[in-house]
Amino acid sequence: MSESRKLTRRQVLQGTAAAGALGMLGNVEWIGQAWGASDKVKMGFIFVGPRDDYGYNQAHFEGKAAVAKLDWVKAFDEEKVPETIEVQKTMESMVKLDGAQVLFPTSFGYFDPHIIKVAPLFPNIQFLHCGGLYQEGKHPKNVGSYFGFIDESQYIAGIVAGGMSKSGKLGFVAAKPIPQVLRNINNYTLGARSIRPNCTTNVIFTGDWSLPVREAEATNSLVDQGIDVITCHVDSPKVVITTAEKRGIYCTGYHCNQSKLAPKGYLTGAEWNWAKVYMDYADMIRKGQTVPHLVRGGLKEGIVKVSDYNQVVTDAVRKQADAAKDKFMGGGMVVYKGPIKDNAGRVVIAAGKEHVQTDIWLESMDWLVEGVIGSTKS
Amino acid sequence: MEVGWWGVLIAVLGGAIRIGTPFLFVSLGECLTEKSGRINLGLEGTLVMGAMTGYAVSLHSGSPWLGVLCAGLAGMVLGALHSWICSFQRVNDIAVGIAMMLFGTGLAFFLGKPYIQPSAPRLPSIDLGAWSDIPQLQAALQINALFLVGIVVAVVLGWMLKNTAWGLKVRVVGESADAARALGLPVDRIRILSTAQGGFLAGIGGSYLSLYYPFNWSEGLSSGQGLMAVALVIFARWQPIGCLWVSLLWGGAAALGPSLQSVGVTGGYYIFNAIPYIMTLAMMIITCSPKRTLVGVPRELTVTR
Amino acid sequence: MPQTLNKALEPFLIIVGSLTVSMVLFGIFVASAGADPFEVYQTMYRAAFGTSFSWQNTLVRAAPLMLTALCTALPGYLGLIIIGGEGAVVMGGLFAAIVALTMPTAPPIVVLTTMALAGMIAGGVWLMIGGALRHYRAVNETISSLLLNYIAIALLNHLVTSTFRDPESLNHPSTHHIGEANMIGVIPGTDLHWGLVFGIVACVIAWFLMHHTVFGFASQIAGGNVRAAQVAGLPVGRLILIICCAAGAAGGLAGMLEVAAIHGRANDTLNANYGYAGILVAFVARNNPLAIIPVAVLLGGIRASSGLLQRTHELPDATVLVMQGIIFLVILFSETLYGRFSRLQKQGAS
Amino acid sequence: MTDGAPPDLQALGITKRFGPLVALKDVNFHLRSGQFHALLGENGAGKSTLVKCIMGYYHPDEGKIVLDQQAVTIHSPRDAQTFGIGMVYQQFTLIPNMTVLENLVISKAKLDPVINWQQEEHQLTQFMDTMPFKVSLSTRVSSLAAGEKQKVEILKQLALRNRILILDEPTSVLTPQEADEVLGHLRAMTLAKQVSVLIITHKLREVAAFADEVTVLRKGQFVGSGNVSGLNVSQMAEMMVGSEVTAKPKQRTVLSKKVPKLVLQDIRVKDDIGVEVVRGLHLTIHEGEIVGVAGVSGNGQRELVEILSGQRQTTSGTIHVQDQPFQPTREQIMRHKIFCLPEEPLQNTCVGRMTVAENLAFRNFDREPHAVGGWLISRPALRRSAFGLIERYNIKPPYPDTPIQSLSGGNIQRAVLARELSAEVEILIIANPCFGLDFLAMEEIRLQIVAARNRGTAVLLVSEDLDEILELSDRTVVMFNGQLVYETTSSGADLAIIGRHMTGHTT
Repeated sequence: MSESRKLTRRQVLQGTAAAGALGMLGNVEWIGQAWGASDKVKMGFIFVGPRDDYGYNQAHFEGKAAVAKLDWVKAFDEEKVPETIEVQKTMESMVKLDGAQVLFPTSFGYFDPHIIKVAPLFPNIQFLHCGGLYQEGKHPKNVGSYFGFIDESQYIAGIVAGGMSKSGKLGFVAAKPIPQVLRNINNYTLGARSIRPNCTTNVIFTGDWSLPVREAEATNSLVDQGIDVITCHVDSPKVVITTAEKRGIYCTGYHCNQSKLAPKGYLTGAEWNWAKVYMDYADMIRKGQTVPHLVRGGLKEGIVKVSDYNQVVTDAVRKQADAAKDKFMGGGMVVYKGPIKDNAGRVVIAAGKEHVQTDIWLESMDWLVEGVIGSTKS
Repeated sequence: MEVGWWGVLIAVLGGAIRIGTPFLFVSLGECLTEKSGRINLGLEGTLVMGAMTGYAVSLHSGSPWLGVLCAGLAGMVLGALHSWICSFQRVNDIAVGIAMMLFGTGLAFFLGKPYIQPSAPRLPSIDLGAWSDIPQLQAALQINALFLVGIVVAVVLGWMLKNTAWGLKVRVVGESADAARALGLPVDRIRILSTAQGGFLAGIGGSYLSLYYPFNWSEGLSSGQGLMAVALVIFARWQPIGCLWVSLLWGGAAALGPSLQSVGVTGGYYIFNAIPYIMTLAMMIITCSPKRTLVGVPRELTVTR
Repeated sequence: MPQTLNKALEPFLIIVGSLTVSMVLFGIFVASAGADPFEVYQTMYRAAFGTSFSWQNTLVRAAPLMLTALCTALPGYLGLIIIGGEGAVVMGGLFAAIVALTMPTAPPIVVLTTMALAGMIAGGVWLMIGGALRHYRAVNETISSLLLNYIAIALLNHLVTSTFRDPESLNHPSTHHIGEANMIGVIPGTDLHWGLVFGIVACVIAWFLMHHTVFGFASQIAGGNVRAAQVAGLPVGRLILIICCAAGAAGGLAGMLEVAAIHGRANDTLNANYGYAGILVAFVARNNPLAIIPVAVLLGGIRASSGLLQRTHELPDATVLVMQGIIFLVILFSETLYGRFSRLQKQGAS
Repeated sequence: MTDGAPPDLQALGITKRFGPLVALKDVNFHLRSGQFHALLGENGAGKSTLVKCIMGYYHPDEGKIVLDQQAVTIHSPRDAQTFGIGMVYQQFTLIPNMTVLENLVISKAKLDPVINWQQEEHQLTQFMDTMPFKVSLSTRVSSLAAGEKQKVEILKQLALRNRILILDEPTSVLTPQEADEVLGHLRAMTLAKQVSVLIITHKLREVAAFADEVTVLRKGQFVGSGNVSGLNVSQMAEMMVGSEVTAKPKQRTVLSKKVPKLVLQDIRVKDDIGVEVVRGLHLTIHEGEIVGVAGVSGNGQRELVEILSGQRQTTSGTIHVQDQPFQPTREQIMRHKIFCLPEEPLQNTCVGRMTVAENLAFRNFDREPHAVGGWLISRPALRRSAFGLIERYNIKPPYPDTPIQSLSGGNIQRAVLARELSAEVEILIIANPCFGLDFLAMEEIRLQIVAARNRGTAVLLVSEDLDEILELSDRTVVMFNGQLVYETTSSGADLAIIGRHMTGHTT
């Protein structure tokens, strides 16, 4: 977390208002009884989909559930809030009607323009958005961002997938060709190719975050094309995982641990650990500490995890995966280290050049690494 | 085994069956309903309710087939409710359909919350492709018994409409409520029964989604299959066998997008994925004409209420 | 005199009665789900109308519904059941954003006017397709407008991820931003954007058009009986096209407002189901544009209350869907009651 | 079919009220076994109500139905069938999209759960052999001619082994020859004591030719009955309408010039299922002339009216009005003053849920004073105009603000007539203007039509009532199979020749 901590410290020095934000929480008039009387911090969580989708929203909901167990926290949530003016009203409503002091709008699309618009109206409320979009000076002071480098877990999953694949062909069912997704696809491929250089990843974009039938169809099409390990980046991986299991191929999970859905084929998976992030925030708030504007981290910080390996994963593959994991944990791993070509043959990272995990350049990724079959064009 | 472009064909074939089956059930249900002179636009809600019920029952009882049955029964209740409300004077069946869609999905989402996470037993599949040594083809021909049931229902429904007392009565009611009344047929009761049976089939279609393919209960499970039923029935000319072909066609068209991407045709996937809708609209434009009424349309449907 | 009183009183009694019955049914439903219906209603009231914020929350949700309800209500005058509001919103928003981007230097008022026009034309043309297919090819307008929704959404997604994509819109493919200067502000003294005013004005104009002009009169004839309209020599096809266009224009305006007042860009959030909710509003309002206004506010209130219901009673989001379904069903059912009261009265009198 | 004589049917002291309205008051009626009995009366006299009481549609408030000296209660039409009573309705109750066979099978009281089509067909073929007339079982009803359909309706009742047949104006859609054929067969069957027939009609010619006995109703009351042999036609007419009404002679003016006003050339039209039903029709109508189009319904008359009223497009051919090509747009309709009075006005030219005032304004709502400035509708002006027309044309009830659908058929007809004749008319298209009207209203409307003709209006009159055509028109043409096959002046008309052409027998 060295990089992000540095960033944080700098922000703290500059962002005085942000520092003041939580300090003032105790004596904000309109909260009335909230802080002093009941001694509970009120936290509102907003989810874009159903809170139990076995995927993105559930991962956040589990984080919320962990925080809600704290006796000095009152956590409440609202599900299926679309990324329209409705989320603005939900945020306002949580503040005005429920007296929320901290808001966690968890969907990426909530940030611009919604949080940006609402946050200035409530300078005493802390808005913490999942997505890592905060930019110093540009965005309201009472906004914070957090995100995890789940692509690190995907890299490990890619190693396992590449090692366990017979055909050397991997599949990836993705929602949209956006940087977050592309980064996962690339890391997965790079992970696989790190131990098996001729591995390929065949990718299908379904076009939206939750389209069960099309996800199943995409999985089947990929299996027909001979892939034998599959993963995905959609809101709810359940369909992809169960379809893969039915077709008798391996899969690696995403968002949550789906090993129960595919006891035979679930090799491993990239999981979030939002509980850790939310607990940390809660702790900071309780202690009256300043909440950093940006919290990011990967395996090392415990924000993301890798599911336990399936017993079918061979020792050799485990060893290779664990080696990479150790390297991440030690902070010495750089995935995007030149030379790296994209799948059109263009050199995107020259030899000798390195882009560390927190490099902002990676967040505008619009290319697929060599070995990926697919295109970012729609 | 390398299949390359053949994979597209296989995927379209497999997809026709996999994706087409729920369409087959809802369109058969809608076909029966419309034959009796009603349009039920609420099959979307029925389908979702069936999916939820099927999944829940399968989970609790351990028997997916019991789930299918209960899904059908749930659909039947919704169908009967729709038709009962419509049997009152001046109540518009299309509007009630939209209300039922809202009510059915709302109820399914409400009651279905506890079933999103658990894994219910899945409906078994039948290997029809064992003769082939191409694994992709084997997989494409690995089908669920419900598809076969659907074919049987299509054939039987077609036969029933032509050769049974019940079928004739349904057709009479759909052709002319006045004539039916003159014959002493209980028009409303026949319509309620037909719509309920249609709901039963649609409920089964829903259970196929949740218990077989894509095998999942979630709130995003249906992508308008129930709504499309009405379009498919027009496409099928109100013939149950036509519903079979049309559903397969739709399934195949819906499988085209992902399968093209799998062989590297990556551009325009939003457009490719909209092909079934474009195809249906195009077919309707081609086959309809203002100069004549469609062959096979139950006349009661053309009566404005 | 008693006759006219009856005429005015009947719809009022029926609507109030239907709402009461729906409330009771929904109360039974939530009670069977383990919640106290009285508390639930109290919460809903607080969330929807209890405070000035609640009112704003409600109204902001009601605004687009007024416009999208017109997508169904206006063709309803011609006896067409069009459910393509969603497509009109999407196309309106998309093209409003696109034209705004072609005029980077124009003053905001010009940009906004052009956007509104572009959105209305795009939405209008989109619904007009359904009307034209109905008239010239006898294609069922309900189904064609439904299919057009899916096609519009596909087109939107395709264009915002390809031709018109702002490369900066990294994780949420969108068009470029139309520029902060071009954004529509809020109604002074409130937190509401001007969409509400547009919605109310559009409904009033639509009502005036349909009930007090020659055009509306002609449309009522055509909608009441096409054959009568033909005998009267009315250009039924043209009426269908114009009305569908006007209906689509309302939806397109809703889409334009989403872009100009909220998002600043066109992206997949335009597909926010306002179109489908609008159908409900139109049916409950029995296609009367003036009735749309209170019905949209009521529905906006129900939707606004969803959040607080979830938070206070831990009821799922689908609760309000069930409530909408019940209200809708009961109100449609009540359609059968019209005329019965006056008939009773007449019989009693004589 | 031959098991015993048909039952003897009596209706005694039947009274039926609908709210305040007394539809039948203490009516007696007796249909003896094997009798051909005619029930006469004007519209609204209570004929339909009476048979509906017999059929079990209505339950009489007082009185009873007696079958073979036993009082019975008939609960429903289905129930009536168990007593051997069947009814043939004025509108066909056959399902057009089904075959004759299917239609006959579904009408059976008890259907086998699975229908053995072979057996059914066999049985019905055998049954058909015992009948005096035949219809092909495998034909789709929609492709049958009207006479054939009527035969199927009758066959249907007979196949059900009904021994008492009630027929509601069975010949209204038939040619005189067809009517004679059908009624002749029925007559023969009554003579053979196979069935009893009760026929509702207003065609005295048929009564005189075929019936044994006649019962006359007027205003819901029994007026009298008697053997046909003992009554002449004028006596029956007097019993029907009472003594106070006689048809007023219609004054005709003769115009010296023959100015063609409406010229149709080689008109071709397709119907809803794409079949060409008007095939190359030529017709010219002159100023101050009524041209009557006779023909059995279903020979393209409806479509002919529809193209002139703008409800249907021609596939080829030209229409000229006063030497100019005509399209039925509002602008041209107004310019040429070509107005239209189609049949079934409520379905064809009114909007039922709109008010009387609004319906009366369909021709001129877009003009001053109804449209202020040409675009703003003035409700007060609409009501003012409506009051004028209501008074002049005696429309009842005289409330401009009631929905027009709540008016009676005659008043709707009057309202439409008021609307179409209120302004100057050059060309008037009329179809079955008196269908379902009572005698007085009929006279009134016919007078109006002739008056318009005398003012110089060119009138095209399409009617299924040959008497009406002969009474009103200057020239009669016969339409058969989409073409005009015969033309005659009304004064020289020979009913037999016209009838032959109506059925396509030209030799």
